[in-house]
Amino acid sequence: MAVNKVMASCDEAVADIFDGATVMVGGFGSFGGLPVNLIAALSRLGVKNLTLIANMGGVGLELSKRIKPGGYQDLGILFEKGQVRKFIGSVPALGGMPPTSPLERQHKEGKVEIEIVPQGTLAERIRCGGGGLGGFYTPVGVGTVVEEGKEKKVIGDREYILELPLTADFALIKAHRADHLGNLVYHGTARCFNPVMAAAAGVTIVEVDELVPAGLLDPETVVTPHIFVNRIVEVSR
Amino acid sequence: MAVNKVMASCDEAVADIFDGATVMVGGFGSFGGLPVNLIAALSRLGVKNLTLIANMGGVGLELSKRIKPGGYQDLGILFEKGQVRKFIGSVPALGGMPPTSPLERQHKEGKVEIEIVPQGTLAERIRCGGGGLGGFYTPVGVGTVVEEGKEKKVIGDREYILELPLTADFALIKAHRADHLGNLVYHGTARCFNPVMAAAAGVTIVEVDELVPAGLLDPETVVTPHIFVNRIVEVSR
Amino acid sequence: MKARLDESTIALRAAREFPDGAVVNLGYGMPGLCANLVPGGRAVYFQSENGMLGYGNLAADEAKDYEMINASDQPVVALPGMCFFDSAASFDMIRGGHIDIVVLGAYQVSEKGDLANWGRPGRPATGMGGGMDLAVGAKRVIVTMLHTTKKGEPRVVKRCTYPITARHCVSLIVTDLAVIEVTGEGLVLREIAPGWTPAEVQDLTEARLMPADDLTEVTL
Amino acid sequence: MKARLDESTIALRAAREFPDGAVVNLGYGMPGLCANLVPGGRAVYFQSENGMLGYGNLAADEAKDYEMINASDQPVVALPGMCFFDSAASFDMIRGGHIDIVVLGAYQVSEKGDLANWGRPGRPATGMGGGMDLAVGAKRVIVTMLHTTKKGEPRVVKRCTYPITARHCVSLIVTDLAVIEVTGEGLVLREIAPGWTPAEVQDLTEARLMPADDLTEVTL
Repeated sequence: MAVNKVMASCDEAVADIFDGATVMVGGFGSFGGLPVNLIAALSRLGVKNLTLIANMGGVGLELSKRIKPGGYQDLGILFEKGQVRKFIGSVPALGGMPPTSPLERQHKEGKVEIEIVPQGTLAERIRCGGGGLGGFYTPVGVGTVVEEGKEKKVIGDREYILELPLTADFALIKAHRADHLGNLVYHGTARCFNPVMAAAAGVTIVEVDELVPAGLLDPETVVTPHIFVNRIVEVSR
Repeated sequence: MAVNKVMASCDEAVADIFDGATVMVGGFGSFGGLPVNLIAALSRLGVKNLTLIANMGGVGLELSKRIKPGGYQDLGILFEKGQVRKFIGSVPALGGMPPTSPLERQHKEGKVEIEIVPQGTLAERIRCGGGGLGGFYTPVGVGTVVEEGKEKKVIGDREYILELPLTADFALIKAHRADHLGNLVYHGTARCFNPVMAAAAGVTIVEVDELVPAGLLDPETVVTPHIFVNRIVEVSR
Repeated sequence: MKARLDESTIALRAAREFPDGAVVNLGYGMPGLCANLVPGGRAVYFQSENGMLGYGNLAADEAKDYEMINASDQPVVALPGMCFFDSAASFDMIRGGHIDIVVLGAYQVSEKGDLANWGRPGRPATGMGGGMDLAVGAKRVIVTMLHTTKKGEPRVVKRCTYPITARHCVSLIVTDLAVIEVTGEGLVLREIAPGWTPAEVQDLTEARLMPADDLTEVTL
Repeated sequence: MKARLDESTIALRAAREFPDGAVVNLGYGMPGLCANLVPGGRAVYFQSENGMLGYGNLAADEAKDYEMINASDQPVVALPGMCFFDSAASFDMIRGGHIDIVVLGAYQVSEKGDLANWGRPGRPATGMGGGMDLAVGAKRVIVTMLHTTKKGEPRVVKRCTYPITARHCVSLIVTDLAVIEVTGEGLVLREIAPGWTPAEVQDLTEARLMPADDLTEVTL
């Protein structure tokens, strides 16, 4: 008998995320592909000292209300509540915005540590973690602050730096549809970091627009195979 | 105006493969996913001193006629004609068969050099080549002949060996359908090595069961984006 | 000569090790038979390294589709919820520890759980295929093999003389004579073929076997 | 004050560099405008690092779909033959040299083609996004930016004082005053905004500019 992965609510799905956990959060920016309902549930859960691995640090509810009436439920809300100890990602805060994002403020106050990683290196480090590799050499970051403290090696006639894998206790991701086994398909640019994170976490939790019986997704189109998915919440929109 | 990538025949598509070229060939074994018509065209072309990168070395026409009336058009036919100088792959010859495959005979006679690579490492080295990485550390092969001559490193509490990227002048691959731009979808287990090789060669040549106008493939289902494909031949079956 | 278990029975015994919900990869040859022998009531998801997850039984001859084959080139039956992926993604799955069990054939297994299953002396052109990745990456490695070679030489040995696939990787050995567990203390003889004694099996084994306190006949 | 080119004109000039069949990535901000400004008769395939290839114009407000956005969070229009992929595949494309041209914004470009486009002094929490990967991986890097800061400080400099994105990567700089080519011999002033003289542009430039023999007005 297949395990039941379907959860009744996002709150149920994130209930065992613990103080000090490392959590990957899918998506790209503040929009499509971001598991906003799982993020909101994690905020309600109130756990602290999290290490977050995500592409962007988010804008937060307060600041985003100036842009959109209801505001964004992006990663910013976790910084607003002081739940995060460390952020690993490619855009903690947008340079083009005033330095008022919750992450940037918390960082200034010394409450959040930041590890900045080029976006492609971030994707590859996560893939590396999910794929059991020990690390990889990339030319990206050579001659910049990114190379500081890292091993460098010349291979062929080019200089590379060694980057190490990333894994997490939990991944919160967003997909378009899941079948009951946990196979996932995405929609448009909402794919982004979600598939790589699904494979790199101990427990992967997905929110989907629609849940369908196994066999209703075309096997040729499945992007994330079900073995990477532990919990599914349907959040109709 | 989009470039015309559609070729009239496999012979036309492979015509500029040159003596001494490095050629990746997709597929897995002797069946589905193998670009048999492009292989046959390469055999007819008669170029020599090729370096072949492929999962398996093939059985060849002569030997396979004992299994199937018409025989297989697998990589073996290139070894039968003495066109290959070096083979890089995970299964040059099957240990369970008598030592009579064309590759194994040519190797015994000192005419073909062999580099044996674990299958996952082969896939990853090719992906690495297509993705511009300098190399990666894998735990696979530690404590075996595969580690000989390679750099070893302990990362965390585990031992890894450094593996380097593979690229090629040409890749011959098989897909199910292409659109006129060169976007590809595959069918079943015929996907295998084809998508990774498509990205790692200077010129990628694909044979497909069916060619359709751009826009007729669901954008969510495209596996190989068109920028990796240079030439398309429709081979109806 | 006493009867030994046949290949189907060996595979049937190995398949009993698959827990409900397990993700399992089956190696070349005898292990492939396990696909048809999953104990009733258990959902097992078979992964094949050529890029497929969730296939069913080996296909009957008349239903063969050569774009639906396992890594042993055997056509298999589609099941609801299955999916396909490329070789790089497949080995990320394998290397990344996402496969619960792999069943592999072997030439030799050592008392330390070293596996030799790909190369043979005098055959430098044979390759390991996905065997090394699977032996290193799967959470549990089960070997199915005949207990001795055709010439009667032991395959469960002190040290492998054939080329190594991976060190310290095998958990359980299922042969036509015995079921042997690889432990930190050595090889434990857990089950034995009907009509055989531990001493008779030890005579055909180079490594020392420690009969388990609860040693039984092979149970299916 | 003399007129300078506006952002649309800078983007239009940059888009003239896209040859037929080019694969192009557009960076954050001004470069995004290039999507709507491709010269007629040319097929250009826009890649966006969040995982999309072959999109069309920026979408009109009423057609916005937030699961169809470029890497600047701007909704775009679907085109036949487009496709989607994940972030790892997207950066394989970028790092692997499969992008012909990237157009990036910048804080500073040095006379050696060093690019500084992500960090600002006193803002340690800003990040480079995909900028480093793009600057290293694309075959040709075009920068679009204003020639000077709001305070009138030059952005085309001898050495970057802002954090570096990548060394020796920029091929062409398009500003509101000039089109400058980065060569092994230094910066060549190729085109100049209408009404401006080379000396006037040099005055607003820290690095030395070598006026080309065939220096022209900016041509669109």
